[in-house]
Amino acid sequence: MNSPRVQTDWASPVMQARVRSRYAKERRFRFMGFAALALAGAFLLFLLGTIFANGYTGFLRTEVKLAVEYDPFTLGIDSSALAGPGGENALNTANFQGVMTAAANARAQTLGIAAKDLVSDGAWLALREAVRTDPGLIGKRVDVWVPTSGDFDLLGKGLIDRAVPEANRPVSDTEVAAFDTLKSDGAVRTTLNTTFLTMADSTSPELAGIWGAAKGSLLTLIVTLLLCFPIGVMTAIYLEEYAPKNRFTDMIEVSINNLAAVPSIIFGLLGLAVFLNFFGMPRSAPIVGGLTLALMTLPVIVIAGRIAIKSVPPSIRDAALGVGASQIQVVFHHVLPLALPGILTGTIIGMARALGETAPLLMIGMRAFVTDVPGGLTTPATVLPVQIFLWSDEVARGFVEKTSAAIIVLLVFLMLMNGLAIYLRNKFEKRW
Amino acid sequence: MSAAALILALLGLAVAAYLAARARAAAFAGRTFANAADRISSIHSRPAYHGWYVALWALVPALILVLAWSVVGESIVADRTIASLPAESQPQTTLDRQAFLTEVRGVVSGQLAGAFNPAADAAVPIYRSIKTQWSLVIAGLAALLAMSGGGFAWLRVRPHFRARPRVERFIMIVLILSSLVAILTTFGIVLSLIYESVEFFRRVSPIEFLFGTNWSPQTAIRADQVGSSGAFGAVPLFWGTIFIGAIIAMIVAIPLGLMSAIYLTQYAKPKARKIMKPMLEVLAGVPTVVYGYFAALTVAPAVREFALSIGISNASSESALAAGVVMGIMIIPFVSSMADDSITAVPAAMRDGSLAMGATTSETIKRVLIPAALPGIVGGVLLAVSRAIGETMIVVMAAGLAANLTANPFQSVTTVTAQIVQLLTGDQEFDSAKTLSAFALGLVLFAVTLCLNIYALAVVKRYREAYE
Amino acid sequence: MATMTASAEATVSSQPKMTARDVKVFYGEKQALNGVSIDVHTDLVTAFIGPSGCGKSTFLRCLNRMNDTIDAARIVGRIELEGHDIYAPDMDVVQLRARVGMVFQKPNPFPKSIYENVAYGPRIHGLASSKAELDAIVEQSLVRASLWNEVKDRLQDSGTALSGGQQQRLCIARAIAVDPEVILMDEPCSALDPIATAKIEELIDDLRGRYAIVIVTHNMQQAARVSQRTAFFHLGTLVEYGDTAEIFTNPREQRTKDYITGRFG
Amino acid sequence: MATMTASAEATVSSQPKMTARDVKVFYGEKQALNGVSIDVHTDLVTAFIGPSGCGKSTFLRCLNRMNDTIDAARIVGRIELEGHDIYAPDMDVVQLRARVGMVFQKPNPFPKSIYENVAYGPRIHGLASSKAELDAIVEQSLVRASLWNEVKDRLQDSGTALSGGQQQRLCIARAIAVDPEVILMDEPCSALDPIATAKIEELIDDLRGRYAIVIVTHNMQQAARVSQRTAFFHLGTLVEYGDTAEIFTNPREQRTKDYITGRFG
Amino acid sequence: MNTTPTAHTVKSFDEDLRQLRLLIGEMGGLAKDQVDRSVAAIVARDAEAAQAVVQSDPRIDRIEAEVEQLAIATIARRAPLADDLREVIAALKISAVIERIGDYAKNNAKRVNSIAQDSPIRPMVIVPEMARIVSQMVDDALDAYARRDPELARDVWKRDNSVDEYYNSLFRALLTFMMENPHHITPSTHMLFIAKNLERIGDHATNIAEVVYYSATGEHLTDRQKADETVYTVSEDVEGEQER
Amino acid sequence: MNTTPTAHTVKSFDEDLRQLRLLIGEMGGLAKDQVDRSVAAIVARDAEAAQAVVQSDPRIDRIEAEVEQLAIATIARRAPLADDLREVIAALKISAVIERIGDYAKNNAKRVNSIAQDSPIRPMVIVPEMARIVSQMVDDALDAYARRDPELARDVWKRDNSVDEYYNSLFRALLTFMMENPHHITPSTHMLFIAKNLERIGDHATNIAEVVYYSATGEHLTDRQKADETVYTVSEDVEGEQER
Repeated sequence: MNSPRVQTDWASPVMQARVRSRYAKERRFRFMGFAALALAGAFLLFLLGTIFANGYTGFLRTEVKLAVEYDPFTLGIDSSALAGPGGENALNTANFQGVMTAAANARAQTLGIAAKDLVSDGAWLALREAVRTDPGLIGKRVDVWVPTSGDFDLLGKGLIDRAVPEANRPVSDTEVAAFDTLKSDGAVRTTLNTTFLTMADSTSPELAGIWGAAKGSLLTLIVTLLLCFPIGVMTAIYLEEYAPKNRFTDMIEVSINNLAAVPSIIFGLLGLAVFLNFFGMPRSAPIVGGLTLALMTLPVIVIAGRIAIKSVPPSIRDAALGVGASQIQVVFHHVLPLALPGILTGTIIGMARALGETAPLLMIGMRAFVTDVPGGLTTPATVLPVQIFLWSDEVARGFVEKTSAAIIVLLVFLMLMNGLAIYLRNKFEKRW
Repeated sequence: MSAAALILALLGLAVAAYLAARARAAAFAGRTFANAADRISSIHSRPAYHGWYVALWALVPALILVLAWSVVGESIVADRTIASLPAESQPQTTLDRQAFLTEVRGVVSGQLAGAFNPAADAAVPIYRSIKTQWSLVIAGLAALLAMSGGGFAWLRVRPHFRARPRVERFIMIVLILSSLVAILTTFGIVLSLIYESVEFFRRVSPIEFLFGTNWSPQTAIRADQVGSSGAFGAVPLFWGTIFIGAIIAMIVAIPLGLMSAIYLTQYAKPKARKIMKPMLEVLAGVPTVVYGYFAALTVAPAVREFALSIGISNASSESALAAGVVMGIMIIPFVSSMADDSITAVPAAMRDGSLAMGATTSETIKRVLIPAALPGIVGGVLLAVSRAIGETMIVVMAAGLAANLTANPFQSVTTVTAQIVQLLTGDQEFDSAKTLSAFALGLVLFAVTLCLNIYALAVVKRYREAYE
Repeated sequence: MATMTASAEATVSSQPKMTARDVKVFYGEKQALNGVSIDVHTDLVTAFIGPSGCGKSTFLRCLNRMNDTIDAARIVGRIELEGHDIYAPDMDVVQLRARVGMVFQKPNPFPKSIYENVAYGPRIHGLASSKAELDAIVEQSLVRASLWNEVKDRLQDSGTALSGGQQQRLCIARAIAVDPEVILMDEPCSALDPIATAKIEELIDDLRGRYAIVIVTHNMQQAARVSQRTAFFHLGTLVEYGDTAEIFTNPREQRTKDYITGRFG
Repeated sequence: MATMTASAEATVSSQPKMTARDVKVFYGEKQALNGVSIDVHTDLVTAFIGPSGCGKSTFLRCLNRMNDTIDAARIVGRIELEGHDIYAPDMDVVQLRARVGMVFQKPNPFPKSIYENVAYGPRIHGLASSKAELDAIVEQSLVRASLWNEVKDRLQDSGTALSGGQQQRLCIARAIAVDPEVILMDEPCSALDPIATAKIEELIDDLRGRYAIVIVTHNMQQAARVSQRTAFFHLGTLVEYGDTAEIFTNPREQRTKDYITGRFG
Repeated sequence: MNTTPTAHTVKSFDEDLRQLRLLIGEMGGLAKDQVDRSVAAIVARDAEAAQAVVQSDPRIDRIEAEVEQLAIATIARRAPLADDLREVIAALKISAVIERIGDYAKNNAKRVNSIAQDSPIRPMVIVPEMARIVSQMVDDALDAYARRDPELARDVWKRDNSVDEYYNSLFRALLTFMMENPHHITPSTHMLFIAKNLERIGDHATNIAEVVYYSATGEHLTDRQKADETVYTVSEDVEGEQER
Repeated sequence: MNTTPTAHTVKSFDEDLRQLRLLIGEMGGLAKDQVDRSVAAIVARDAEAAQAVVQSDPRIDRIEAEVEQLAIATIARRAPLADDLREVIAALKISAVIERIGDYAKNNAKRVNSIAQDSPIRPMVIVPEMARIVSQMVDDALDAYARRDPELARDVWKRDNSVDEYYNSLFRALLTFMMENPHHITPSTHMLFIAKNLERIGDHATNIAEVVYYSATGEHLTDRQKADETVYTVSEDVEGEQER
């Protein structure tokens, strides 16, 4: 053995300096970590802030007060026709557009602008709803609040910069003046945009709604959930509890692990090639979207399920086997109940991912312009994220706020799902 | 009788079979025994298993029959109906035949008041009767199967009969079938991509595709148009993909993600961690389309402004930098959570060991934790790269479509995924090289990510096993 | 040397409860056990000792086929429970494990109530035809496991809320509840402190006579304390098997002697 | 009773290496230690024994401020290393831990080569000015930890590839490499089999005299074997502290006697 | 200190210790009985009774072997510590002492034949009294052991002096007696040995008391006895000086 | 079996055992020395030498206490098993026996005063020879212990008979001598006791041999000795019958 070293002199200046520099490094490193996290947080806040600032106006709309005469002649119906079984049909065939145009023209002329610049193309729908609730309106002349045109809507929300030279902005000086007149008359107001949450897509931003896309998402996710939850859980159970170590099992494992990391667009190509081209399923249908997303979500659920099952300590299995439970009993009496919170958490996260997924659905045509709320699994539909994508491509300035508003809706759903997942995870985290 | 009703009836039958068999088994299980060992050795399975056994025998074969019928039944009925029509009123072409059947079914289901085609109108009663006949036959067969299956099983209910292993074997088969879905999906992907790609490579040489530097997949409007079959050199796409996904995004994501994970796991107090971790999860939960929108709407113009301000005149509004940075931010939580997992997988004992030697926390991290977690972190980064190059929406919305081969981050580049979306949206003709090229691109993308994934997962797995 | 175990000796049933003959175990290519032959008697506690990796746990797990759950394990030789080959095709492994109970190294109660922990075995085997009967089984098992007094007022509490030693006794109660003939214990005290260990040892002593007990331990003192028969394993071989007092005061084999006296080379 | 430790007694340095006076530890509301006073001498191995949760490990971790890593822990009282309060503001925890080394319950070598494991401490503290010097430190530490002969031909192999007992000796070598004055061992053998345990015990005996060694164990026999001083803790209180032979053959306190003779009530 | 300690958690350990104590009790009872019976045979000059004593001795030897085995087994199986360990060691030592007491009794019994053939010898009247004291000492020492009573042990240990005094007076008487008549020499010689044996039995009872005291308290009586040893030595010396 | 066993992994355990053996060796050497010196003093009628022997005895007692403490500490600290345990127990028993040998030597030495005052007695010539044999037995028994040699132990054990024969002849000679002249009675009585003590020392050497044999082999010589015990008893009886 070597001669014993001299005891380290910790108080020597060299050592002291060394320790000081080590502590300085420590502080720097710690700051870097904090800075990274802070940067990520700042970005998130910026992102959410931007979206919200752009989007909250999407839930509002500007309305203008017009004196409308429900002229039975122009409408082509009278109040008696609305009573009885044929009433609905009569209402649908009535010429509310005409009444609206008349009222709008009258007002627009006083302002020196075109009627289409004053009111929205779909403003007549408001009249129809009014008559539906009160058939007695026919033949009367009343003041009605109707949605303004897209440009006036933006003016109403102050989203148009009046300082910009006339040539570079969508509204002319005349229109601005007209709007100001209306405003000083108290004939414009800003209210909650109900159509946004109840209607489907439209070419006019002030009429476009997300309910169609939301229902499309819902239908798609139902298909996805029904398919991938049972299959995913069963696969996870098989792989984790029973699968013997062999080539076949390895193949399944590699498949699943790889599928989880395959770009989502590839699943879109699969859906396109197999479901649409090979099986001839209908384009743009929630069932195809659901199937495609199910294949994409399946590995997520399998992996989450396997992790949850694996985290059940083997000692529990030994214990059950030790008192004479069969392999199946072990799983269904002990492992599965204990793993369920984890599996559910994984499933919710998988579904949240599916809800936010866009690319594969583009491939199978769920970017169709659908103005109707989808009724079933095979009718053409779109989904929220695709709707966002479509609107983001629109040139009309009004769609910017719609896009952001749709994003807010989507994010709210995602937050709810993720929040539920986090809640589940925290509540059931590691009890053994 | 409709399939749904039939299935309901079968389920009812199965429930009855279960209850009956369980009661029968309970009768002999109710005897008293001197001790537990006697009981265990003289009665094999608990009554419920006998019940399940009989119920499954009653249900499953019949159910398979009914399901098979619901798949092929319609076409059988249709064939029969058409065959029984007079020859002259039979539809000739496939298209005719389909229109004909649609009308018939419409009338039968009551959606149509009447058919436009008189022949179809005439076929309606025939269709109805054939369908009823067959449904009855199938219902009868199903009942027979259920009865005989259930009866067979019923006779086997004995104290010593091993019902449990048989029921369990059935469950096992169902489990195995479920796990086949994953393999089928993989095969589906591979086969469909290869099938369409082969079509593509018949038209365009693979060499040109893989090594060509000119990408302009404009298709001919008319088949006889000369010289406008498009150029399919995908190198600019590959470069754009790598430039955005593997370079710019990673420059952003790796340091930020790694340092975030380190701060979270090693420095943050539990309370702070409780707030910060969900924050990263929120970042991870934001859909890519939102990032894309953000990149296009906010970041890209800002980048362009910045580029112009530093004197880069050819800055595009759809720049590689904008897409790359936003993608990097999107990947931060992914890198951070992989790194977090890897670092927490390093046993706490190692950290204690190092601290007990008098190392500072950062020394412990840099010299012990990171080296120990390195395989896991590297695996995580590779997975992140794989994810970045497969990411679609951000690049579709922010990177643009210009297939430039440039290293200037302020210029517009395009990526494989962006091109796939571009090529496959709108009208699709499955015989044009343009459409098919999307599948070739998909194949390349799949192959590359597959290799990355398998390698990364193997690395991560080996790493995990080291600490189990 | 046999004086002190005279009483135990006297009651040895002539018929062993379990017999193992020339049992070999292979894990893939590796041979983990080279032909072990042993008899296990009711009325006696049999201890398996030996260094890590000597095969004692492997052999224990052969006795109730817990090795079945390991794919690569292959077992050769014959193990009989009351004369029946437990590896015969007609032997149902579930029934076997009900008859040959097991207690593990780490206490592993189910994360359920104490009551449910004990009631689980009787439930799956259908040993109780009524709630009252089940209650009786649970009480009796807990009493036998010397746990009743400590838990009788909180049977609905979770089994995992008990202390380590109590958990292990709960696991023993759970094993007892299906009224097994043999109880295998795999280092049941290695995760416990001396106090809990002493209580388990005392319990093992109480249970002797009712069940054939086999205990694996790497604590030689423990084997000396609780067992009447000791088997010393080394490198997969059964080196010596005999009366515990004899093994610990006057072993016949040099390897046994070196091991128990702490001469590990 | 002191005959057999006479040689150890004779060499006790008059000045204790570490002294603890009335040390109390609180975890949040809970008081884990009620006023412990103890001296630790170089040349002596001091063992802490007692049932689970008696505070022995908690106290050990006070001696090198490893409890600092637990946020909720609060320490009252005075602990001195060579007369300096280790909880004083001017005491640098990095240096303290270099002077008071620690070995843990589970062997925890870094996943690096054997060489790097041992070189880690000298590197971070800058104890070697050249590669040759570092090599010398590594060799010397491994020699002292009785591991050199087993690993000298494979210093570049991973430390985690060693057996459990070797890993633990590697951890001891790692602790030795910074030439500490005190080595704390927290149940260093509880994860090891009897053979590895015996080797560690032999090593502890070898190291005695060069380092003040404090060992926590819940194996009473082990305390009896390796230590010259034994402290018995119970419910956070130091019940008895004295000569090991005396404690184990003729304890003064009834609680000590009851515990070591296995009367746990 | 002489209260029964609380039970061990592992009750079979208590069982082992109880067994050990029972064996010692049985052995001590036998030995005391041997002493009593041998003295009775000497007094009654009853060769048959003496023969019975000789034949009983192997039982004591057997029990001693049993105690030793049980003690070793107990150490091996229980690894006893503190007073448990002292108790086991005490049992081991006491059994050896008792065996020796039995030997002395046997040796005395063997001498009955030789004594019986001659006429009774006068100084013998002291023997029963001496025997009574010695026997009582043995009894009390065993009692002290059974009850873990250090005070009784100390008491026994103090009584040794009186035995020595008896022995000295007997020794003097016998020497005188022998000188009176050469025919007295053979029986008197045996009587001398008998007296010496009784004295030794008393010593051994004292030994037991010392062991009991140590086992119960962890402290030695010996230390103080060494201070007292002069007494003992004087007593021996008295015997020697008597001759001068 | 008499090879040195391999070392313990924990070397301080070996150290403890070695220490124990050293103490026994030292104690045995002292005792043998005491025996030799006491006999020499008797032969030389040297009261001062005798006094020196008496004064050395406490050293043996001290070592015995040391052995006991070390044995107890070793059991407490090492929890020895198998032959280690037997060895510690053997040390404990042997030390008690050696202490007794020392006592006998001391007792003999004390008698030198009484003998020296009278004229030399004839039968004493046998004593040195007997002492030589006995001393050799003690020596060999300790040797057997030190070398863990069961064969040597068995050899010692067999030699006991010859000591008995010497004793018997001395006994007869002394009786005759006493009858010759009443003045011979006192020194002869002491001589008788000396002879008896030497005989007892021989017995004790035999005891040591038995213990060594058991410690080394785990088997008892006693069993066979019990068959042989008649020899022993006969020898005692011879002594008695001689008188008849």
